[in-house]
Amino acid sequence: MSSSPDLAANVPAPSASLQAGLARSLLGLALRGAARLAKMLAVLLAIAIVNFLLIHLAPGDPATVLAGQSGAADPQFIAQLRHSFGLDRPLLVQLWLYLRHIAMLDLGTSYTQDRPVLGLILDRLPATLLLTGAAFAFALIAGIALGALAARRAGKATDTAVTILALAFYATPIFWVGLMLVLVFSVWLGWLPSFGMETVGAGYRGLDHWLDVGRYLILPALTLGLFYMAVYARLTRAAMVEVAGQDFIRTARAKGLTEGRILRRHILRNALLPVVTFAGIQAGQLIGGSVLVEAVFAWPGIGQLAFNALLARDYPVLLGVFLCTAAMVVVFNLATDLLYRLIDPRMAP
Amino acid sequence: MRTVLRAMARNRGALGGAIFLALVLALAAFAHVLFPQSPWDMAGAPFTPPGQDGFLLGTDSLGRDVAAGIAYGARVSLLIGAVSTLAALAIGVGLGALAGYAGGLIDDALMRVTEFFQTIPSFILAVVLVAIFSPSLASIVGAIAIVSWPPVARVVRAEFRTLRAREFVQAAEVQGRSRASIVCREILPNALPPIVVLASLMVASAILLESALSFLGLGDPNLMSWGFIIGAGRSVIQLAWWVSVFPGIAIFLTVLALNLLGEGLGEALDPRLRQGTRL
Amino acid sequence: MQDGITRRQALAAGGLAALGLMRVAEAEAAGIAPKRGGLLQSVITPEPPILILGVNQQAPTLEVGSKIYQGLLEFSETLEPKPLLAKSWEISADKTRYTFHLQPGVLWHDGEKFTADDVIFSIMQFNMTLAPRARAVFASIKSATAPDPMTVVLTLAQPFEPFLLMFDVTATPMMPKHIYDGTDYRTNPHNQTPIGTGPFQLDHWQRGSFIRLKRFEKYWKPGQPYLDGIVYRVIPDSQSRALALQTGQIALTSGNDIEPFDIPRFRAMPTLAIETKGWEMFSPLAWLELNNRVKPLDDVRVRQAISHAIDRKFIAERLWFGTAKPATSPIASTTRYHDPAAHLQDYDPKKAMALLDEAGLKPGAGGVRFTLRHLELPYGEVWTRLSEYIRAALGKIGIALTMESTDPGGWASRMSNWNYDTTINYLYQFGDPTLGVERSYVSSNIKKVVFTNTEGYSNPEVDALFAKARVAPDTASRRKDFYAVQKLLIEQVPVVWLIELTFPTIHKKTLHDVITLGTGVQGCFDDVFLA
Amino acid sequence: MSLLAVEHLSIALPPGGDRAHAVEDVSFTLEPGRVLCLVGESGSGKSVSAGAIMGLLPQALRPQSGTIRFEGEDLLAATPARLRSLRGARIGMVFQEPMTVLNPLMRIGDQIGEMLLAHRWAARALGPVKARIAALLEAVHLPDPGRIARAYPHALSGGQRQRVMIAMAMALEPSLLIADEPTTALDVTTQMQILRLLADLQRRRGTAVLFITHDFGVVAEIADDVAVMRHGRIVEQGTARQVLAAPAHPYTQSLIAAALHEGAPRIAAAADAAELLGVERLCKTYARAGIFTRTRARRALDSVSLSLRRGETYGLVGESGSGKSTLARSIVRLVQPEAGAIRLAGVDLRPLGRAAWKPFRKRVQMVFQDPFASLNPRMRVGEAIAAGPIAHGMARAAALARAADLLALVQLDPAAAQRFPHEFSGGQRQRIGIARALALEPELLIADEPVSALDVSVQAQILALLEDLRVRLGLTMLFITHDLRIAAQICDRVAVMRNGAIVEEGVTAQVFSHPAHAYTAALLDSVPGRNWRQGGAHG
Repeated sequence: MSSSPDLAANVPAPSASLQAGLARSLLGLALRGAARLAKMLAVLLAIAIVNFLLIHLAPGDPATVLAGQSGAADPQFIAQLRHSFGLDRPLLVQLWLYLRHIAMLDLGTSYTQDRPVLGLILDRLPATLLLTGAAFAFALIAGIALGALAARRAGKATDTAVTILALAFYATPIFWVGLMLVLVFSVWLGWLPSFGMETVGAGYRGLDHWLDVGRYLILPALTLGLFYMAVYARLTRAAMVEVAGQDFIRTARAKGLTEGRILRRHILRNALLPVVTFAGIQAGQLIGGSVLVEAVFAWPGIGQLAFNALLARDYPVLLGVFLCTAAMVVVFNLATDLLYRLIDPRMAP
Repeated sequence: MRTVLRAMARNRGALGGAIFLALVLALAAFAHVLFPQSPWDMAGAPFTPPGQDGFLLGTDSLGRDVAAGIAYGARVSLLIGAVSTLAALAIGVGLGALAGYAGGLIDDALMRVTEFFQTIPSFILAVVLVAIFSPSLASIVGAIAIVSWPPVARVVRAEFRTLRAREFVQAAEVQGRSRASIVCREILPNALPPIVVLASLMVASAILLESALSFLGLGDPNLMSWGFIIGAGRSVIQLAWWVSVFPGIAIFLTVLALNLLGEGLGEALDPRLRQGTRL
Repeated sequence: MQDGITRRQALAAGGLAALGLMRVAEAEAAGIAPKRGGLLQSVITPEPPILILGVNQQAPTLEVGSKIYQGLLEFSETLEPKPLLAKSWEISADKTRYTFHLQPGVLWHDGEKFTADDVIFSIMQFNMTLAPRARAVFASIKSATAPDPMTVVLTLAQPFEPFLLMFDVTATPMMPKHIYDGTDYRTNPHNQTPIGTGPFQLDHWQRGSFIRLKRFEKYWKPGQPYLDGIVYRVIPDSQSRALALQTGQIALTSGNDIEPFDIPRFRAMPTLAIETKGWEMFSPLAWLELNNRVKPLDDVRVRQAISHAIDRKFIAERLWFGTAKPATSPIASTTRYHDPAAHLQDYDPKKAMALLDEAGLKPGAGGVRFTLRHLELPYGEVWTRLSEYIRAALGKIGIALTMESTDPGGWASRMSNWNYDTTINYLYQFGDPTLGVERSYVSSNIKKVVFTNTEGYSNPEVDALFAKARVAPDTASRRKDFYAVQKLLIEQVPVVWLIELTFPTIHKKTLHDVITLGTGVQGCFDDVFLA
Repeated sequence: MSLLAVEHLSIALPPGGDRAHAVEDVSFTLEPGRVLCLVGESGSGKSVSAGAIMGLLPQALRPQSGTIRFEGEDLLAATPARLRSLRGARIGMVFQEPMTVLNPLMRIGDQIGEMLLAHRWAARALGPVKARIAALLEAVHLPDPGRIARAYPHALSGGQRQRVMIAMAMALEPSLLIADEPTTALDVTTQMQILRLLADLQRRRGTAVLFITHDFGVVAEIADDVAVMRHGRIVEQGTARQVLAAPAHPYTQSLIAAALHEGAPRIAAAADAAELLGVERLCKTYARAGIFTRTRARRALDSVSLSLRRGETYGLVGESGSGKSTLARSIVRLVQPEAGAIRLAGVDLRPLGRAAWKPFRKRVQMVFQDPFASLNPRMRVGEAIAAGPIAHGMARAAALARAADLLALVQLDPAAAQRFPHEFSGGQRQRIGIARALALEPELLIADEPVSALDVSVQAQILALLEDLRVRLGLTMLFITHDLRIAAQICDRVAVMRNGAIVEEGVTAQVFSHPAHAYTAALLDSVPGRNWRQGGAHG
C-alpha cells in the first residue's frame, strides 16, 4: 500500500464539511426558517384573497338571508343590515379591511351569531383537532402495521388479504362507512353512541369525562381514519417492498444480520420516512374529510361550523374557517418538513 | 401495447376490474332499454323492499325504482368521473408540461400555484365552489377538476423534467427539432404511462368526490347519481336500508374496479414492476 | 266577541293560582301529580346563533328564547289570549285604546324589577328597531304611556282587530330596559348572557354542542317551573336526532327535528307521544310559488291546470307521512277566518291537460308542452322530495321542470330578485290573515324582498278586500271580507297551495303538559314536568 | 484443502428468459491467501456465482446442482442461520455501487458496530466495539475515524464509502472476501486507490479474495488466478500470469485486446488544417438562487479555451465532474454558458437564440453516452433518424429512405428502421445513435463517452466504426472519455480537464508519455494494468 496514501486524504473529508457546516448551519437554519415563514405567509395571503373573492362571487348576500330568516323584511331593514356589515362598500375596500383585520388576528364578526369569528373557531377547534388527531394516529399506526405485515408476507395470502382490505376502504365513500358503522354499532348492537361528543348533563369530571368522550370518539375517528389507514397501508407496503430491493439491504444481509433486525433497523426505518412525510402533508386533507364525518356524527367541530356557515352565507365565518384550515395545513407541512429534516440526516443543514 | 394488454390479463385484479367496468359501462349505455321509464318516475309504492312487486332492489321514499336509479346513476357517475378527469388532465398536463419543460421562473411560479391549490383542503374547496356556483353538472365537474389537477401537474412536471434531461430528448434538441415536435413526439408519449394510471385513479376519486357532494345535497338536482340516491336514502336508512346500501355498493365496486385497473395498468406500464420485485 | 274575550281573560286573570290549579287538576285527573325536578333533554336544529329574541327571530332562537323571555300574553290552541306578564287588560269601546295591567312581583334574571317602563321600551324602542313585523304594526301606535309602574296604555291611530296577537313572546318579547336602553341592541355585550323574566335562565352554552338552561329560582309563579333545567343538544344530522330519540337520549323533539318519514316508526313506539298541535299561531302553509310574470304562468288557466295536476293527499301522506294536511284555502284551517267551505282545485290530470290545451299549449316533442325552471327550497330533504314529486306530477301533464338547487342565501336572493319560474315556499300566518296572509297577495307588497308578494300577483279586488279587512273593527265584517278573498284567490291561483304543515312534537310520555298553547314548544314551559 | 471449492454449480433462470441457466456447470477453487478474479461481461453469470456463495441470490434463482464448499462445509446445504453466522464473520463482501450500499439513515459507526454485535462470538476477541470501529476505519486510510464513525453516508464521497464497505467487510477478519466489481463505479484515481487498499489488506491479513470484474486491466493489477466466464460458463481459467500472457480461448483474447485498446496507429491530421471549432474562455456556473436560500454556485467551466482543426479527433479526458460533458453540451447549446465564445468556422454561436442556431444544428451533431437512454423507446428507429432531416426541411419519404441507408452505413440491417429501440442490444443502439447524428451530415461530431456504457468487446467495435466513419466522411470529432486507454487509442490531440479547467493539452502521445501536469501523471498512474500494458505494448 501507501504508494499514494495522500490521495485518500485529498478527497474532502466529512469533517471539513461538518465543521464548516456547523458554523453556517445556524445561519442556514435561520434563513430557511425565514424563507419558510415568508412562503407560509404568502400562501395564507393568497388563500385569504382567493377565498374572499370566491365567496363574494356568490349570488345572494347575507343581508338577504338574514332578512329572510327574520320572517319579514323591508328594503330599509336590508339596507340597514348591509350597512352594518360593510357590504355596501367597494369590494376592494372590503378586501383591504379584511386583510388588515386578519393581520391582527381579527377574523371579523359572524353575521348570524353576532360573535367574533376567531372565538367561534377556537370554540370548535379542539373538537376537530381531537377528531382528526385521533383519526390520524389510528390511520398511521394501523396503516403502517398492516402495510408492514403485508410487505413482510408479500405474495402470500396475508398480503392479498391486507391489500384487498386496504383497497376496500380506499374505494368506499367515507360517509357511507360512517352510516354503516352507525347502523351496526349503534342501531343494531347498541354498543357505542352514534352522535355528539359527550353525554350532556352527565357531569363527568376528570378521567370519567375523557372516557366518556373516548366512547363518542370511536366511531367518527374510525370512519375518518379507515380511508387514510388504507392509504398508509398501501404506501407502507410499497415503500417497504421498494426499500427491500435496495442495495443496502443486500449489504445488511451480507453482514449476517438476522431478518428481524434487517426489517426493523433497515427496511422499516427507511420505508417509514416517505410514509410519514406523505402522511404529514396528507394531514391537511383530513380536515376536509372531517366536514363529512362531523356532519354524520354531529361532531361539534369547525367542519360543521363551515358547512353551516356556507348554507347561511355567513362570509366571515366561512373565510375564517378557510383561513384557519389552510393555516393548519401550512403549519402541518412546516412541521412535517422540520421533522423530516430531523429524521433524515441527508437533509441536515 | 400488446405486451401491456398481456401483462394486464395476467393480473387477475386488473382483469376483474376491467370486466366489471365494462359491465357498468354496458349498464349505463343500456339503462334506457333496461328501464324505459325515467328513474324519477314514481313507479311503485314507497319503500317496497328488494325483490317485491318486481323491484329487484326495492323502491325509495317516493316509490322510485332503486335499480333504475343505479342504472341511470351509472351514466352520471361515469360521465362526471370521466369529464372532470379530462378537465383536470387538461389543466394538469398543460401546466405540468409547461413548468417541467420551461423550468426556471415559469416552473417556480407554476409550482407555487400548484402548492397553493394543494394547501387548501380540497374537499372544503370543492364544497365551496359547488355551493357558490350553485350545483349543476358544470359546477360539479369544474369543482372536481379544480381540486384534482395539482397531482397531475406535479407528476407531469416531474416526468417532463426527467425526460427533458434524457439523452434522446437532448438528441432531438441537437437535431434542431421544434419545441412542439420535441414535446409532442419525444416527451409526451413517454410521459403518458403515469398519466394514464393517474387518470384511472382520478376517475375513481372523482366518483367518490361527486358522491360526497351529492351526499351533502350539492348534487345536480336534474341528474340521478349514486351519491344522490344515498343522500336521499340515508335519512331513511333504518326504514329502508336498501336505498342507501345498494348505491353505496355500486360506488364501492366501481371505484374498486377503477383502482384495480389503474394498478394493473401501472404494473403493466412500469417494466420494473412487471418483473414483480417482491420482498 | 272582543269584549267577551276581555271579560273572560279579566276573570281568569283574577286568580292566577287558579290557572295553575286547573292544570294540576287536569293532571291529577289523569293520575299524575306535577313533580318538581328533572332535567329535560331536548334538541335544537339548527343551533341558534344568539338567544336574544328580537335580535333574531328564527325558530330555534324562539324555541330556546321563549323559556328565557316572556311576552305580555300567551295564546291558546284556538288563539285566544291568556295572561302572562300582563295579568289582565281592557280594550276601549272604539277599539283604539289598550290598557295592560302588569303582573306584580316579576323579576329579571339579574334581580331587577320588571315594570311598565320595560314594556314601553320593548314595544316602542327595542322591537320597533329590530323587528320589521312589529314595526309594521306598531307604527300605528299614537301613544304609549305608563300611568303607574304596573300599567301600560297603548293608543292606536285606528282600530286593528288582531292587535293582541302581537303580544305573544314570539312577536314582541319583553326586554330589560336597564340593559338595552341607549345601546346598539345588536352588539350589546349582554347578548351573550340573556336576561329575561322567564322560568329558565342560561346556564351554559357549549357552541356546536348544547345549550343548558337552569331553573330561575326567583320566577314569579310560586313553585314553578317544575323542571330543574332544559338541555338543548345540537345535532345537525336528522338521522342522529332520530336515533337519539329512539334510544331515549332525548325526551323532546319539535319542528323539523324529525324528518316526516321517521314519524311512522315513532308512532309505533309505546313510550312516545306525538302531537301535531301547537303550531296554530304560525299555521305554516306551503305552496308552489308561480312567478306570475313568466309566460305562460300569466295565464290563469295554466295556473289552474297546475293546481289540478297535483295530488295533495299524496304529498301529505307519502311525503309528510300524515303529519301535514292537504291545503284547502290560502288561509290555513287553524287560523282565524278560515272558510271551512273553501276547497281547492281537485286532483284531475285530465282536466289539467284540457285546460292547457285550451290555453293553446299543445304537447310538442316527447309530450312536452313547455319547460319551466324550478328552484328547490333548500330547507332540508323533504322539500327536495317535494320538488321531485312536483316535477314528476307536472311531467305527467306535459310540463317539464328543470331543477335548480341553491343554498338559503342563493334562494333568498333569487326570490327577492324575482329570478325564478317556480319554487316552493312556506309562510307563517301569525294567527290572522292581516298579519300573515295579506302580505303574499296584495299588489302594494310586490317588492324585491323575500317573503313579500314575490310572485307578482296583482288584483285590485283582492287588494281592496284585504285593505277593508285590515281596519274593520269587528270580526263579522272581517270574516265576510276574508271569505270573499279566499274564494277569489282560489279561483285565480296566484300560487298553488299544497299543504298545511303541522310540525309534530314528539316527547316521552313521562313528559307532561308540553303542548298547551297555540305556540306549542315556543311556550315558556313553566308548567312542564317529568313524572 | 481449498478455502473455497465450487464444483459443477448450475443455477437455473426462471422460465421465459433468454437462456436456461444463469450459471452452468461452473467449477473453480480458491486457495487461502490468493486472489481469484472472475472475469466476464454483463450477464456472464459472475455476480450470480458470488451471490450463490453468500446465499444471497434473488428468490427466483435457485442452485440446481453442484456444491459450494467453504472451509470444507457445503454452503448449499447449510441452514439459513448457519449461513447468516458465516456471512460477515467468515465471508465478507464488497459491492459495486458505493453510493447505495450503505443505509442512509444510520451512522457509519453504527453500521459497522451493528455487524460486530451480530457476530458477538467472533468480535469478542477483537476488543471493545468503539475502538474496533476506529481501528477499522483507520486501517482503510479514512481520515479522522472518530468523525467518520459519527457521520451519515451522504457526507462521504463514493471512494470513502467504498473504504467503509471494505472496513466493514474486513471487520471480523474473514478468511474470504468477495468483491463484486468494487471499483467499477469509481473514477480512475479512486479506483486505483481502492485496488491498492484491497491488495494491501489482502496481503497483510492473508485473506483470500474472490474478485469479480470485467476489466482485464484490473485483473493485471490484482489477480493471482483468473477464471473467465461467458454465458454462464467458465471458458478459461489459470494463473493470472499465464492467462494474461497467453490467452487460450478466443473470447479471452478478444477481451484482452479490448482492454489494451490496440488499434491502427494514428495518422495525425495535418497540423496546419484550418480551425473548425474554437472555444474561448468559456465559463459556466451552475447556481441555485433563491430569495432566502443560500446560493450554492458550482463552477462547471472555468474559462476553458480550445481549438479543433478540421479532420482531427480531439480528446477531452477527465474524471467525473471535471466539466467535460458540460463543455460538450455547451457547444451544442444544451447548456448555456454565461461567458466566452464558441466559434464554428468563425461564427460565434454563444449569443445566438434558438432559431438562429438552427442552421448550425446540421453542422454539429452529437453521439450520447447511454445507448439505452439516448433513443426514444416509443419511436421507430427509422423515424428517430429521419426526424432531424425532416426538421430541416427534407421530405419525409426521402428522409426515411436516407435513414435506411444510414443504418446500412453503421452496419445494421436497413429493415431495422421499422423496429423499436428495445429490440436492439446496447452496441446496436449506439450504432443507431451514430446514424442519427450522421443523418444531418455534420462537419463536427461530438462523441460524449460513446462507449463507456458498453461491454468491452462491444466498445472496440464501436470505436472502430467511429474511426472508419470519421475517415470516410472527413469528420472532425470531439471525443470525450474518462478512459485514458481509449483516448490514447483514437485521439490526435487530448486535453485533460479537472475542476472545470483544462490543465494540460497537446498531441496525445506527447501528453501521455511525458505528462507536464501532476494531475495528468496521477491519472496515468491510475490506469489499471498500466505495467502489464506497457509490457504488452512493447512486446
